[in-house]
Amino acid sequence: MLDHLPILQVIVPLLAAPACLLLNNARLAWLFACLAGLISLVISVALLVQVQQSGVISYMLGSWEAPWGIEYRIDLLSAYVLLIISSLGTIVLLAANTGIRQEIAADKQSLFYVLYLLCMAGLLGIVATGDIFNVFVFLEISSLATYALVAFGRDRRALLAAYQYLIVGTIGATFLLIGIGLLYSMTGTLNIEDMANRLPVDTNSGTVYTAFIFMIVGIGLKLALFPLHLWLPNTYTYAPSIVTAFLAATATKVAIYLLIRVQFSIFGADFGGELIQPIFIVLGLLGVFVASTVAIKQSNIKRLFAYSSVAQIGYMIIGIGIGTSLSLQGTLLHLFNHALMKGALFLALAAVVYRIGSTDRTCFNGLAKHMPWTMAAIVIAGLSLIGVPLTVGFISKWYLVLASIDSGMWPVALLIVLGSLLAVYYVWALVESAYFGKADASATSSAPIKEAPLGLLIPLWLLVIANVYFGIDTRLPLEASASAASFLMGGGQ
Amino acid sequence: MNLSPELLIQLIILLPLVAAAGVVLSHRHPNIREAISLTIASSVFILVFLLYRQIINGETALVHWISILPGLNVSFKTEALSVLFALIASFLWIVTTLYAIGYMRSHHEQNQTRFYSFFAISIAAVMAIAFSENLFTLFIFYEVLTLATYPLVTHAGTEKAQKGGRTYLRILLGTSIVFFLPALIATWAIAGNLSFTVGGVFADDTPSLWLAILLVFFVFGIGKAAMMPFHRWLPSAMVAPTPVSALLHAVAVVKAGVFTLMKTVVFIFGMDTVGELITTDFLLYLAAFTILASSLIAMKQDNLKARLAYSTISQLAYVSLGVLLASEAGLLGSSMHIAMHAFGKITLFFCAGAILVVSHKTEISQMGGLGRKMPITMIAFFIASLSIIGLPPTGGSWSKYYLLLGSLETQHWVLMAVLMISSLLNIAYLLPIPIRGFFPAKSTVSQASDGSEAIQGSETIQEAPLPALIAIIITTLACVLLFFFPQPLFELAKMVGVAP
Amino acid sequence: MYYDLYNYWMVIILMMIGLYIVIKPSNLIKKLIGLNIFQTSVFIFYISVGKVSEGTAPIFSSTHSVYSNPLPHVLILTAIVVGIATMALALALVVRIKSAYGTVEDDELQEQDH
Amino acid sequence: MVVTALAIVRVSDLFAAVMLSGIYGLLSASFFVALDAVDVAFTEAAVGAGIFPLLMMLVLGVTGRYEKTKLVPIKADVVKKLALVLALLVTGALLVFGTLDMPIFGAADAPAQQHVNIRYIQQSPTEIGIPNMVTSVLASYRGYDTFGEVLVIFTAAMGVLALFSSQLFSQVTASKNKAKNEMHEHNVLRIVSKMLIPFILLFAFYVQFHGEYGPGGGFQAGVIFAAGIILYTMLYGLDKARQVIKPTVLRVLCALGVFIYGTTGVVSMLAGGNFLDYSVLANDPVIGQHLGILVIELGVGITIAAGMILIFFAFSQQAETQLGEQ
Repeated sequence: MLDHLPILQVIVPLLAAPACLLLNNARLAWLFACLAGLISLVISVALLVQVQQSGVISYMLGSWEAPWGIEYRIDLLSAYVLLIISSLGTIVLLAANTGIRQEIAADKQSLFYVLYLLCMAGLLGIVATGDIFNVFVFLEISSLATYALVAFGRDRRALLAAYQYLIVGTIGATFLLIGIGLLYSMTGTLNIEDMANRLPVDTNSGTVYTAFIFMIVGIGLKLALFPLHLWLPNTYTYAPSIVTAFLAATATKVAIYLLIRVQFSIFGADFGGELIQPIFIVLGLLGVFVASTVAIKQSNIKRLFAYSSVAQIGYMIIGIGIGTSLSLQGTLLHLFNHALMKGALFLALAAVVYRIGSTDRTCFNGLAKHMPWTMAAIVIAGLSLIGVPLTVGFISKWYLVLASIDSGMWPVALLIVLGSLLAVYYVWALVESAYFGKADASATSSAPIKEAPLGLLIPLWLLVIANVYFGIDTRLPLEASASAASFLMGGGQ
Repeated sequence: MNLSPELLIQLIILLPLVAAAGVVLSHRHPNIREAISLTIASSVFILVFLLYRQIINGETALVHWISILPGLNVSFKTEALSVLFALIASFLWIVTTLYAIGYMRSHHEQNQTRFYSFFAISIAAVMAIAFSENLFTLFIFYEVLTLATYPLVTHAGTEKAQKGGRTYLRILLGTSIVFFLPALIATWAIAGNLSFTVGGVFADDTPSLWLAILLVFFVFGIGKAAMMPFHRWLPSAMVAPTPVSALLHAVAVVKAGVFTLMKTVVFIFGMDTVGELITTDFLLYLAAFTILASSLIAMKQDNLKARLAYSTISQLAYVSLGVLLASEAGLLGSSMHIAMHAFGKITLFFCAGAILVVSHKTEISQMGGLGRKMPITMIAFFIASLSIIGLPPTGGSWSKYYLLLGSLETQHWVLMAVLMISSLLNIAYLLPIPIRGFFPAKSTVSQASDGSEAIQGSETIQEAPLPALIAIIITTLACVLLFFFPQPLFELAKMVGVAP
Repeated sequence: MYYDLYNYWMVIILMMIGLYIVIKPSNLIKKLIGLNIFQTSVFIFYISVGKVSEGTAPIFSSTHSVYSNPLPHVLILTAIVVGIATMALALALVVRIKSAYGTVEDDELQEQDH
Repeated sequence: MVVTALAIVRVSDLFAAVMLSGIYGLLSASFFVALDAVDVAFTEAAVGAGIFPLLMMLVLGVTGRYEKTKLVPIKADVVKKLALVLALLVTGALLVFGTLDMPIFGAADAPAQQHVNIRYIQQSPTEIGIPNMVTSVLASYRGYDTFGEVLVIFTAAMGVLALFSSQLFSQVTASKNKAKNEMHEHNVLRIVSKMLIPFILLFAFYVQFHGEYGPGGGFQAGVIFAAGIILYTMLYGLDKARQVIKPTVLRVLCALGVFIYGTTGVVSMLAGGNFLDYSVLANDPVIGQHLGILVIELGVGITIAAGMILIFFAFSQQAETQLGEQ
């Protein structure tokens, strides 16, 4: 069975989804989904170990060899991202049973798990596959599931957000499709590796350039690259909190993965270098500053962290833009680290919503007294977001700054650190009101607010501890990201 | 006792954390809680003292904890300056704990458990800073210290405390993120090594312009050294309860700042390098400006703690100046001044706190005639003031002497003049307080008697609670003793920057 | 020779018309129609790539030897299904939006939430 | 086609727009035939000119037929519009630029025709043993994509169910909305359709199993089957249709199709091949391929048909409730 791990990684959650539908009982469906999640987590760990030991794993679906059939291709990068998705997806799933109780009608809950698993499987499929059209198909599976998940939100604006996201997402996917079509017409293949080999060495081909731009823009829409990010705040704000935690921790990460894959694996690290790299850096920096500034002003905390996500995506884009092995490592580290901190933050918000029903800033006044564990989690994850030492956030900032200094881009380095100063502002305003703010008289008159239930707290603290643990013992993400980065830069292993 | 220095270092760092845990666990029993604090504080001091004996005998130690990033380790090492700093901090921790018991109880502060636990964590961070083997480790605990002291600053929870806390955090985190961190990473990128090394880590062919810029970044980045224009956090932090102000903002936090600066100049850049950089002069004059400007501001402050805060800023700049002089005497003076100022300033703060607890007075103009009610406190205040000014028979005179010598050696006449003028200013803003306390001006007396029962009328005013009083006496005695017996500190300070 | 590419250009014009309908603020349903046009034009583009002059439908028979490329056909079959699935979901959203807001006009929806 | 598309831009009667897009679908279908893509044409006809307009109409019934038009164009809008058009022109120009270096339309020596394609054309009849190369590629070489496609429909069906009220599955609803079934009155239509429906269903089965030889296959069959049921629903009303095919059963069927497909993959894995490697299903690889394709096409058909009907049911149910509320 060990040979089949790559495909099992995807089809376990994929086939668990219809099974959940047949169970038709929310609690059973949850248990089953968790089981599927755990299995896929175990598989992804096994895959990472396998790749580290014996190099790229290639799995031919239907036993048709690569360019003819669809290939599953697990290299270091995909194994690393698979691990992020399956672990974060599973941890958030653990919290879902409690987390959705207040937000989703009881008769829809089993459907929720079906869609959740589909979404997760779709994301895993995007990462595992070595075939560019297959990417499109799985992208759509996960996207469709996402739209539906977002629409679960209680606020009617969730519907509008989902619609908006659907339109943008579909345009993005179709752009990707155009890019794929153009590339196919130039190479006659859909396999990523084969395509890279067959791409005309003479990169002056306008078709190839156009394909590149369309793919980048299409993916940019999906990952909320700075000027294309407008769908994200609404989506994150109005989706059920669990869904937000899941999306923030995984979906954008997969889009980043895709961007890296397209840029480095298909077109090669140097393709369009002079043109695209400054654009990435500028867009990334703009994203960091504009989104952070907007975040400071938000009164809805969920929206605040949504904008902060846009800003954090900016950091990852900067790393891609600098385009050295070191900066890419920074991006990959931030991929993992940001998943940890945003997962934790949104889960904490889920806990707040569970008890209070809102994430408005005023609700947080004095909340630390009533929900000490939840708030402590927000503090630690917030520190990580700022990039304080001994948390994961520090590690990725370190690499990004180091990379920009290493490439002689001093201003970029300074701007990166200035960006985290903005994070201090928006995180600390929240911490302050939670610990020192005075609760409204109206809030205190009602029944006292209790700490969130364990069903939410345990997954939440798992993530918080991970935030600190991987900030101190950095070996696992560091090794994986370093070898993945050098692999992408063509240094081999 | 034959404990290995490796074990000692780790115990010194970990014991305060144990204290923090103990404090939290015993939060229902104030007596046990404070007994734990005191016991552990004393044991830490004893351990540091043992370490001192060892380093005098030439024994050093290196402890490696974990490697966070490849080549970047969290590790600790004994070294003269470290021991000096640790010795002062741990000794004053005992005294402060003693003082805090009296102060906090009679002042009926809320959340005392939170207070003692974060206090202990801060001490742990200070110890870790002191023994850091490299700049990376130092940076980590520098940040930890900032965050651990934040709840102490905002302890009161009032609007004012929050605002102070915000400024505190904003400036300290801000400078360290914007200047310190990039400088740190750049150093790593250029030199590939962050270990404190005698003579510096940079290769000889490193462009000196880069180094010059880096030096500016470090000086500004180490916000805890309160160099202008990044000094405002210190007055803001005065909203904290007095023991916090005393230990953290006269000793631990600010001294961690100048300590970091010294470490950086001596062991990252190397003294010789710093002497040659083009920005050094600029920074020297900035320090001189800070000395004068903050002394002048201090004169205008009526709030006693605020005046002391600005005095601290000025005194810190002395240390920075001494370091940047990059001469042996300057360094010696700076090292000594860390110690001397610590004892002097903590005494002043203790007195201020005692006055606050007993008479609820915070403004200097209200303190006329207080000396008759609280003679011991006021005498202590007077002696400590002498030490800050640098007059015999107090320890402060030694450090001032060496600082002057340093500026003389390097022929910085302007700086020398600044030091002299500043001493005069010190006299002008410190001495009037005890003088008024004992010999109230006529107007003050009449005001007081007219206005209310402020001083004369209230029979309740007497000396501070006993534990606090003992603390005050200890530190005052130390100020005097250090004049007559400066040898131990002197020996340590002389070892700083000398290759083992 | 550019004449030989006219087929692609027509497709591009269609694409842009579709995209215009999608992006222009208007009725939510109309946007979906535009999305449909946009996607369909991409399908045509793919199929055009697969066309071989003189070729026939790629079903093996003894009378033909030149076939058009079957691969784009397969891809587009999949894409059509994806498209209709997206449409179904989008329409479901529109129906819900109608019941929640009472309108499906872009600008009116914007007003209601501010 | 361009004319149709432009007409859609202008027209504000959404009903007309839907009809036009139906025509657009038909036109593109005929275009596909001209480009030798018969399978695609078949599907596009069923989807673009069938399912899509049908769903649209249902929705229009709820949301209203006319698009609101602004009487006075606001200046800011004009600027926005111009910017939009400009952006589109740039995008279009980029694409045109992209096509300049593309192989000539219909060229047999284009890279797309050269590389992977050759094996599909030359060897699939012998490797897979069926003449329709599209089916070979679809079901075997790129069978996994098709699995994904089935899942997309499954996901969409689940999404639609998640969005709409779960009334569909409760037995008691039987809403008495009289206006809903105007077609009850058209007796001729009813009788003709009643005669037609069995044929449609029969045709669906034909398409299902004929896919290997001519155009067709599970997807098209599923759509046609669904169309038959939908026709029935339109004639007799949702309540009656729900009695014939229970939504709960549909839900199970929808999942079942996915399972059939997935299980085929797993079974081939257990039999020693890779996922979806049909060759190991029988002693003779070609027979194995045959068998595998047959089974998975069945899975596709079931999921598609069940999914489509489910989506349709959900829409009509929702439409009824919402119209009832209004």
